[in-house]
Order: sequence, then C-alpha cells, then structure tokens
Amino acid sequence: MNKIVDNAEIAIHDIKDDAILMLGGFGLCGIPENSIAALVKKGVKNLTCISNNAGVDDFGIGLMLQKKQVKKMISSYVGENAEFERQLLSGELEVELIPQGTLATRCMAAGYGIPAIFTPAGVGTEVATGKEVRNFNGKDYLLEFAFDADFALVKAWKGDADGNLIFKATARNFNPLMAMAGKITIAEVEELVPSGELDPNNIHVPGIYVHRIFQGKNYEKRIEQRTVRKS
Amino acid sequence: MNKIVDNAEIAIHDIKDDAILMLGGFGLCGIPENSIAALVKKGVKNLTCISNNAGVDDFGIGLMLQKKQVKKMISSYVGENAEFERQLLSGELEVELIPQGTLATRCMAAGYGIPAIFTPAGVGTEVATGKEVRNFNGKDYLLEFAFDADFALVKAWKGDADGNLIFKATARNFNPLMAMAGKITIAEVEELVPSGELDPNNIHVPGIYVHRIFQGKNYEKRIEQRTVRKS
Amino acid sequence: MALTKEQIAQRIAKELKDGYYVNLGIGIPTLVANYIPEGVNVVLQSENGLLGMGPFPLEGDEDADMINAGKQTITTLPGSAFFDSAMSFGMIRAGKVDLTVLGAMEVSDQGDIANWKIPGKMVKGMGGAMDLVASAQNIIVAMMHTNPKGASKLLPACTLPLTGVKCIKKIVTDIAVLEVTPQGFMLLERAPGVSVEEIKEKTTGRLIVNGEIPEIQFV
Amino acid sequence: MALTKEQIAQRIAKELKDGYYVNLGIGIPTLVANYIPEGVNVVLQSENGLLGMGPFPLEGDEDADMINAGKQTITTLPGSAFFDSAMSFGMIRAGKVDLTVLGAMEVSDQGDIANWKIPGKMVKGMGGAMDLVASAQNIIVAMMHTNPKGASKLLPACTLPLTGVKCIKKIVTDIAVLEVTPQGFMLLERAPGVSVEEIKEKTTGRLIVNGEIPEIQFV
Repeated sequence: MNKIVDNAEIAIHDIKDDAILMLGGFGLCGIPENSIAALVKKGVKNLTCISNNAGVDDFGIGLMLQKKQVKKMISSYVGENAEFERQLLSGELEVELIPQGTLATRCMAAGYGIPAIFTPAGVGTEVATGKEVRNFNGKDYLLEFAFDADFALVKAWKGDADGNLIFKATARNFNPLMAMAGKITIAEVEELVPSGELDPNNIHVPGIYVHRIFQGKNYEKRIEQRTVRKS
Repeated sequence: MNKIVDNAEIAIHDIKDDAILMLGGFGLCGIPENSIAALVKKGVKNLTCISNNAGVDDFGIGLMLQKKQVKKMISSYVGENAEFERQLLSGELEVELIPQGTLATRCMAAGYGIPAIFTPAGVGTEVATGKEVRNFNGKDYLLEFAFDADFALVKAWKGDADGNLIFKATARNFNPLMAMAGKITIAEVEELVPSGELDPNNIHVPGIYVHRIFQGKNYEKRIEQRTVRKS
Repeated sequence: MALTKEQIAQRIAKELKDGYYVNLGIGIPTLVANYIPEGVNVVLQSENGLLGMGPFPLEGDEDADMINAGKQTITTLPGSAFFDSAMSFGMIRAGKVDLTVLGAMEVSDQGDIANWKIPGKMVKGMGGAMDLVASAQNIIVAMMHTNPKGASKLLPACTLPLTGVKCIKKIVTDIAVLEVTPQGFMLLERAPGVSVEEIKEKTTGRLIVNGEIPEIQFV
Repeated sequence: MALTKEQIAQRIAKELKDGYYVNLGIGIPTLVANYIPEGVNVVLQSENGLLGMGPFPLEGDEDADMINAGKQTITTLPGSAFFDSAMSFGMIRAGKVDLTVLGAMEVSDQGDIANWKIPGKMVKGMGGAMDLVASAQNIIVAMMHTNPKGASKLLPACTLPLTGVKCIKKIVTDIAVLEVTPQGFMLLERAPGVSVEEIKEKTTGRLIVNGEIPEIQFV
C-alpha cells in the first residue's frame, strides 16, 4: 500500500466539479501551494472551499477565484483581494462566514467522529440565525456540526512514506485539523522522508489520516504582512 | 509568576477532602507516582478520582484505596486489585464505568471549553440509561458532558519552567487531556528543564494549561504485564 | 476437528488487506498479528495511543512507557506514531480503522454483541470495547462457538448486558465462519471435518445454510 | 487632551498582571505589548496557534512560517509553544486566557460589542473575534470614544450587527476609562485635561459618574 504519489497533478486527479474541499493554511501561511496550482491547471469548477481565508489576488485560493472555479467559500475572514469582492458583489460567488474557532472545531469534530459540538461563539449574533441554542451551566451555546468534505488539501513541513505529518511553527494552523477531517486527505510536504525517520513522539498527524502524500516543489511561501523592527 | 514548586507535597497542598481529581495514566503506565504518594501521605479522604484505571493493590491509585481515601472512581476498566473489589462489594466504594473513548473525549471537551459532545459509544447499552440520544445522519449518538474536575494530576516526560509538557511513547495516554481539563493542573516530570530548552514545535501541552510543575523523583515505573519474545 | 485458538487467528488473518489499519483486541485477536499474510502490510493500532505496534520486546528491552491496550510491553515499527487517547478514539470513531477484531461472550443474529459484563460477577469495565463496536465499520468477532458449559454463544438475542447493537459483521469460531445478515447468521465455512449438522446444533440464533459449505482454508 | 493610540495602549498595559496569558487584537491592542510594566511577565497568545509571541523580527530574519493572527511576521520567546487552531480556540473557550484586548466599532452600556460588519460595506468576516468575546472572562476594548464623524461609540444599544453580547468588562478610549456595570458605563478615569462634561457629551449610553473622577496615570 503506497501513499506516495509523484506530484500534485496525480494527487488531485479524482477531484471533480462540485467537490467540497478543505484547504489548510492561515492567510498565505502553510497553504498547499502545489495542490492549488494543480487544481487551477485542471480547471475543475463549482468548488466549495472550506478555508480560513481566500488568498490574495495572485496567490493562494485567489488563483482559483481568478479562474472562477469556486462556487462557495466557507471562511472566517476573506476579501483581501479585489476579484473576490467583485465576484461576491456580482453574486457569482457565495460566502459563508463563520467564527474562526467554530471553523477549527468543526474540522476537529469531523476528524474525531463527533457529529456535533457546542460553542458559545456567535450566540446572540446573526451567526446564530437558524441554529439550535442550548444552555449548559447558565451559559448559552450554539450547536455546530462537523464538516463533511470530500477532500482535504494540506501542506506539511515533513512527512514520511506512511503519511505521518509534522508542521512547522504557525504554518500548523488548520492543516492538521483538516488533514484529519477529509474523506480523502492529500498532503504535500516540504520534505518527504522514508518510513521511520520521523520521531514517533513528535508526529502531529498520524498517517492513518493521510491517503496521499507527495514531495512539493518550488515553494514560494509568500509573506502577506512583512513586518520588521529596527535592530 | 513561578510555576515550579519544590515537590509533590507542596504541589498538592490545597487538595482537600471531597475533591474531584483527574489522574493521568493507562494501567500503571504514565501515572503521577509522586503526587499519588503525597496524597496518601496527606491522607485526604472522600476523593472522586477520574482515571482510566484504579491501579493494582500496592501501586498507583491502589495505594489510595488501601487507605480508603477514595469515595468514587470514574473509570473505564478497574478491579485489577483485591482491595478494590472488596470495597466495591461492601459498598464502601462507588464506581462509575464509562467507555474509554468517552472518558478521553469528556476530558478533551473540558480542556477545549466544549460543554458537551456526542458519541456513539454505549448507544443501546446500559451506559445509555438516562442519557439523551440524538440521531445525526442516520446514526444514534449519546450526549456526554465535559468533566468538571478540581485538580488534574499528570505525569510528563519533560517539562519546562513555563509548564510546557512533552510525554513519552504510550505514557502519553490520558495525561495531556487531563492536563488541559483540570481547573488546577499539577504536572510532575521526569526531567524539568529551563524555559526555552524544549522545541516549541514538539510541545504536547502548552504551559497555559499547567499551573504547577515539579521535578519528580524515585520513579518506579512498574510494568504491569511484562511480555517478551524469544530472540 | 475444531480449530485451535491459533487457527482461529490464522483464519481471521486471511481477512487482512494490504494497507489496512487494524485494531486487535485482547486474547485470540492478539494472535492474528502472528499470521499476517506475505506481501500484506497492515498497521496495528493500539487504542491507548499508538499506530505501528510491533512485536513484544526481547528480554531486557522492555520499556514501561511502551505498552499496548492489554498493558503488555511492546515495541514499535518504523513509521509509528504516538498520540493521546482522545485522538486514538477519534480515529476509531471517524472510521479510519479498517478492521477491528475482538472477542465476545455472546453475539446475536442481528449482530449485537455482549462481552463486558456478567451480572453477579465482579465487573471490571468495558474499556474501549463500546467505542470500538459503536464506531468500526468492519468488525470480526473471534470466539469459541459455545461456552465452557457447551451452550451456544450465537443466539437469537444476547442474554448478557450489551456492548453494542447491530455492529458485528463476521464471526470466526472454532467450528465455523459466519456472516451476520439481515436474515441471521449466514454460514460461510466450516472447520475441517466439522459437519453442518454440528454447527446447526451449536447455533441457537437463526442460521442460514445455502448449498455446499466449504471447509476453512488457511492459506 | 485626548490620548494618542500609544497612550491608550500604555494605559491598558497597566491592567496586566504577572503571569497573565494575554490575547491582543489587531490595531491599538497590538501596541499594548510595547508597554508591559517592568517586573510583569505576560505570555502573548496568537490565536492562529502560538503562545509566547515575541517582537517583530529583525530585517532579514522574517520567516513565512512564523506569523501572528494579523498575518504579520513575528518571533517567539523562550518557552513558546505552537499548536493547531482548534487547541488555540480550545484554550480560549476554556477560559485559560486571562485578558483579551480588542478594538470595537460600538459598545453598548450592557457590554455588547459590534466590531465586524457594516451593512452595505464589503464584509470581510469575524475571524476569531466572536470566539474571543464569547469565551474570555476579562475583555478590555481599546477604541476612540467617537467615530470619525464625531458620533459616540458608547451607546445604549449597538446599531451595527453584534459580535457578542454582554461580554465587555472595561473600555479604554482616547478620553476615558470606563467599566461596564449593570447600571451602565461607570466612569473610572478621564484623560488629562478632559472634562467629565466632554465625556458625558460624547457618551450616548448610560453613564455613571460617582464623585471626583481622577485623571489617567500612566505609571
């Protein structure tokens, strides 16, 4: 049973129009650059993308927006790009905004086989519209459901032949959660190592959750807000 | 703000009669040996202990049972010791048996601020008695509540001055979950290192969850089922 | 002739497919690991928090921090990973484990299982069994066909407190291999030399016998 | 004279206590990190998945994998830890973060806050703000007392879509420090040279003024 595939094109070969995708990353940090490029090349349409953000005009999910491949975004914060705004205002693109912690926890619930959880985020706001409210110990919570995504596309720092993944610094963000949540999980890694080279004590996502893995290439790793201090 | 305390006696100084405790470990693997010894020495009574198992006659929670300090055990598997059985049959000890995954997830829920979760474990069995059953996508689940424990006593492999914890191999088990779930979390570690010596990428429990930490001593690390193969 | 425990495990091992993640319970199920077919790579999960469980350690190599769900000292194989018990049961609930093998005291012809409690006897607890049977897609029970008193363990309904309902897919006993179907236990194979009549006698639940029943093959 | 943004941050920094875990929002709240009092050790949480956030990197040391919740390049301090976003909001929901500082468009005298959406304008989303305000025990809002048109941002009820209800405990504006009480905004301090009358004029919500109101001190 070999999980290693040669490249992103092969890894995403069976992603079809109308698929529901999860894409890891926070802003442009830790996004699956290779898989996104392959999706753009393949030209699949009508995608639902669950991703905390929607990239910028010429990078990340923004590249898929440019080609009008996205039908719906499920995110906590979007609109860092002009094309996104244009499509949203023209009605070409649907957007569902949900709190960031709710987004993360709905991913985790999927990966943990928990169909629904309760969170206080959004109680009393328009996010609560149509949702079940329940009081526990004097505090109100919303019932939120686990996501059900066809594919999860994640980017890790290191991965091995068994699909075990390790993420680096804050590029971890949503990646492990989505890796655990996808019905089929595709991981691209900066460094693919043979089985047994990663310390089993330091694995962030055990390989059981990962179906395909490939050595990524040409990472740009663009910085969205370069901020420095004087020495 | 110093989280380091000198020893187990100081760490548990404010655990009083009737407290609800979580104790990490699976069988005798990864149990907080020093904290248990200090509890025995202190002689606090009427304790409720949330712990996957109850130790053996002369080790682990068994030591607290010998001194009749435990009012109630909440566990998934118990009775590896005679004194436990005697107290249970005589009505001195109350036991609530819950599925192992439910136990783990109710700890996690507490550490994640989720008041309740749904799990299929126990549906249709006596574990479901009195519990709310809810159907999601054609499958029945039980509503299970987050634990509410006064103290969590855990054992880690390495810890630093900020309370960050790393566990070793299968001694991880319930320890990180309970560390995150306790209102006050007391961690004993095999190796206490200065701030900055642990790789921030490999932390299992971030220090924000840990209130007191101390260098454990005289670890016996008893093996319950020594099993070997012929060379 | 009835199968030995080793032979039950050997027969179950034929159900393993390359790439499977497998959880083996205590007792006969543990023995399945000894018969994994050539060319089939499976990864063993231990629900206390390990994927990639290896054989028992050599004498002197035991590590108190490295045990399986049966609390036995074990080793790990290359590619293994440790995790906490919430993630362990998370992957079980999420259906990531391809096959679960466990023992039973009773199985009903609707696939209910009882294996954790005998009223009147000291109850030790269900451990992870209820989570496993409620979550796994593919569960095989490994057990003797009858209890020590000779009474059938394949029943119209379980008499002991249940561990899970309508969850068992297949049963391998010392005399038969059976599938749980909506119509009851479907007899698939019989132990070498054991007659269909004997299996009928020892099965109290609904038993379906369609045509010739082949003998169990081990290879 | 009204406080500068830096001075608002400086005043809020006085609320920090040794050992606090603190989440600072984007804008004025970020500046609070520059005024942490001597001898007070606080740990900064960034909700994308970091405890122990340090200052911005020196030029050339930027790491694309090391950013804060505002997507700015940052560094870490000794004792830091990385984790995923579910754990990050887990610790927030579980009340482990001692103090949250964030900006607002409007605050009501019951402690409601609106800071994520202006109807008719492009909506970018709430990010983690709804989680933070619904979970934190201790929330301080840092904002100007009035909007650019001069209208009060401290209202009897928010007019914009809410981010959270009855959650704000304290407000530090350019002219005042206020506590949210069951009776409304309790005026605690005023900016140096700013009169109570001016604060009254610029506060539409219920304002409570008890006795002499001291000027804000920065040390």
